[in-house]
Amino acid sequence: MATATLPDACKPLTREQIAARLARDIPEGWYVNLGIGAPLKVADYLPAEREVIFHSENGILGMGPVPAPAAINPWLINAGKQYVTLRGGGSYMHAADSFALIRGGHLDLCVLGAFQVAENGDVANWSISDNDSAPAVGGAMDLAAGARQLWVLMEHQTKSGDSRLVRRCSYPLTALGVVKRVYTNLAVLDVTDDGFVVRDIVPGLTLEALQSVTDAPLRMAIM
Amino acid sequence: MATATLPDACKPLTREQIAARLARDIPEGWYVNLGIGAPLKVADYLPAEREVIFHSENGILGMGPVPAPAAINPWLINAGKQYVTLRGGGSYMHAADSFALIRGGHLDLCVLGAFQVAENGDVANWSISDNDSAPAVGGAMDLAAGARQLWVLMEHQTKSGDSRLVRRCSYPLTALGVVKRVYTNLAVLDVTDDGFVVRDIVPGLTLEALQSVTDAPLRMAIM
Amino acid sequence: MINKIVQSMAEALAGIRDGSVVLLGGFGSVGQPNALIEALIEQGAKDLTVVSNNAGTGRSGLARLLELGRVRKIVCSYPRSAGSVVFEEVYRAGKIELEIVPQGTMSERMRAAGAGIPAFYTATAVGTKLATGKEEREIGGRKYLLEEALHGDVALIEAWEADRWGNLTYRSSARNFNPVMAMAAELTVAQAQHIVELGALDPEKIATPGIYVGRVVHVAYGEPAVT
Amino acid sequence: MINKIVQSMAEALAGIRDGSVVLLGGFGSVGQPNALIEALIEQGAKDLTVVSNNAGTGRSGLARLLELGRVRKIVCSYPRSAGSVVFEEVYRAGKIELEIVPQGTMSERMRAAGAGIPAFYTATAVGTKLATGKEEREIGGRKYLLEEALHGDVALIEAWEADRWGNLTYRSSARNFNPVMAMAAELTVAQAQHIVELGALDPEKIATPGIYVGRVVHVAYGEPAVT
Repeated sequence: MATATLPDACKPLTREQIAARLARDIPEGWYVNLGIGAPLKVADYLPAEREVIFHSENGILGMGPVPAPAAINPWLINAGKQYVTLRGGGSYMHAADSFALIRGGHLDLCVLGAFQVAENGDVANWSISDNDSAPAVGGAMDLAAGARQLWVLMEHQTKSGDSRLVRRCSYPLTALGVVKRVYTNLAVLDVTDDGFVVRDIVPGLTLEALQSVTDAPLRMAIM
Repeated sequence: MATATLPDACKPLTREQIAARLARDIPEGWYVNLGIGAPLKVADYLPAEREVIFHSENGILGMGPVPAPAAINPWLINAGKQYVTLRGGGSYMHAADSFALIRGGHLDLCVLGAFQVAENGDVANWSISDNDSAPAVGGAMDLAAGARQLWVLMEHQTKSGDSRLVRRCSYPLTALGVVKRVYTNLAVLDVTDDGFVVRDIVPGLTLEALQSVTDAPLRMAIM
Repeated sequence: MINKIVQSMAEALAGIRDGSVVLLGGFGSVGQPNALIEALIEQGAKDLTVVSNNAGTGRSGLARLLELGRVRKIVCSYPRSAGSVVFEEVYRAGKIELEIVPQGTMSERMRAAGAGIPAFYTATAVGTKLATGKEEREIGGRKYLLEEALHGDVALIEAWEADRWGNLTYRSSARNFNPVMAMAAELTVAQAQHIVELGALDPEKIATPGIYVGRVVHVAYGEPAVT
Repeated sequence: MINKIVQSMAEALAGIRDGSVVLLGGFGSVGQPNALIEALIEQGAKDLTVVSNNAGTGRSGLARLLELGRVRKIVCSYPRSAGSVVFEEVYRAGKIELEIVPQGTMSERMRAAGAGIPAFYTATAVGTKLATGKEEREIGGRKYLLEEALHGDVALIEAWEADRWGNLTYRSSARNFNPVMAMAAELTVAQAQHIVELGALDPEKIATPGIYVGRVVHVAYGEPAVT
């Protein structure tokens, strides 16, 4: 188990900083679904002049930011059950149409949180044990299997210091071989045919130190 | 072949009269699709006080009658490509939604024309020869397989005097075992597990005379 | 004259039998047919199979139905959420059967039921434990699971506007599962915030045509709470 | 700024390659993208597979494309109708391949392509000659055929209103195959009678969300003729 500690000079990103880092990589014009939790923060870090269209699987395309309390529409919530808004040009759809859009490969990107990502692109994000017989899957399996690209946003390690980037997932899988990129508090990594390739790393952290807290083998990207 | 002639006293119904006879049997509240051609006339014979909701497979539910020339909406045609109207309470849908409604068994009734109906409920209405390699099927197979009830409206005999009510269809089939009732210029017949049962017969025609122009064996309904 | 509008909850739910499969609309509390669920509690049908995205929260509505032991089985994508205490109690006690279905597969299985499609293939859940017992098939080089249509005996849904033919509109994200459930059930009962004259709804805007709706009851309950 | 509105037909059809599968919207002449079909004739792509409910009438539009020998195969439900003279000529001469598909199966196969469903079962055409070569399977005591998704490389469709995100509305029965084809194609090009500001379309009324549309071109051609 990779449970080494990080060098003092290294400043891991906050969840907000991970979200901001990921937001930088979303091009204008993409259709994007942001998973419940930390991924939802990504929307806050897109520059206003870059148009990205957000989908929420409960039936919203063109979702806008959280409204001011006085401007709440009580019938308009996102998949995380938070009040949201609709941008001009947005529209509503029923559940089967919403998942047709997901399953049909029309989303450029889905960003999900995860418990584990494996070097073969497998992702586990819905259940932490085979003994948990009533886990909540929601739309995670549909999104993971359906979007053109799946990026995962998560802490690099668990609270107890275990690596979340693994050779093979030990938790129940959400989908097989679908993760294209992982954004953690320590690094940005591509999932390639040869496993994890580090694209970006926080200041003060070496590849060796990153590897020491990561189960799966890492390689540096050739820039 | 049953090509006997009819007794002089017998007055076969006109197409309009067959349509009117069929219209009598449609209860209020039914959702009905009328096939292209003679079946479309059925709508003209429903009393105004009886609400029946017509569907057209090109995406109209709640279709109304042909408009006056000055009131034509050039974007509103039925499956037979005639101008029609939309009743208050009507709505539009796309092709997949329209056929979901058909295929899902939500229509109470579909009325189609046919070349042949067999005593086992098979119907042939789209192609008159296996050698015709480019026949036009349109929505006939979907409607025949999908509606809760299929009634056929047709002449009892071909122009050359052959019976259209047969033991087994010789023309390419549209659907198997789906016809529930047949309205012809000579009679109204139910299709039962025991074959054709005559419910109604035009004045001046005996069962024997009707049988003489019908290939399939007939029985009288016990009233 | 066709008139699907009924005047009482008793009339709205008349005939729902023990053992029915009941589809409950809504995503969280938005688009959730609360008044109909309360009426179902009153109505008394038991041994139900409930299909609902969530498994109820708090102690009222669906949670109350579970607590009363009226639900034999629940089919949902997201049973465990903040406040799903009753579900967790009855589930731990072995008093309820659970079928977890990915949300998109659940939606599509109901759309398939409504559309006369008995089964379809999907890539969702391939290789996961939710694939257990399902037929896997390779089509065009990718693996898929066979999923079957999910029919309801009754759907209880919530709408914004309704007319006497049963045409419905929804408000914002309250659309969610409601139109799909309306298609999938033998009998669909809608509670609507507003009843309008026939012809008042824009024909380009009707989200559920009346052919999918058996009964409408007027329930002007106001704003949904967020749970 | 996202702007899917293009200023010329050349731009609208740029990149359509020989051998493409082209989905053509419309039922008869209503909702038919006439200007885009004329532009496709100009554009020059050949060896096409065309999916269209009808096989063209008269000597212009799709009929002209057939006459010029640019279509290798046509997939349709209703090839032969009043005025389908060119189709009948090229078909009799053995110059075109024909796949007849029941209209509902054709619609659903395209919806399936758009919805990520590689194949589904349907009762339509069971026991008929259109079942030839298809897998038959009994589910719940009834026989069904397996039908595969029908994808397009390009869809050419007609809309009533469009905005710069590619959101579309349709007028009356001109909706027909257009929304389904928009879902099913890699690139969807819409000709729209009216271009409106972003935000001008009622979000409850958008029939095709822009995610399914790649390019929009303004063609205010007026009323469709009935053919």
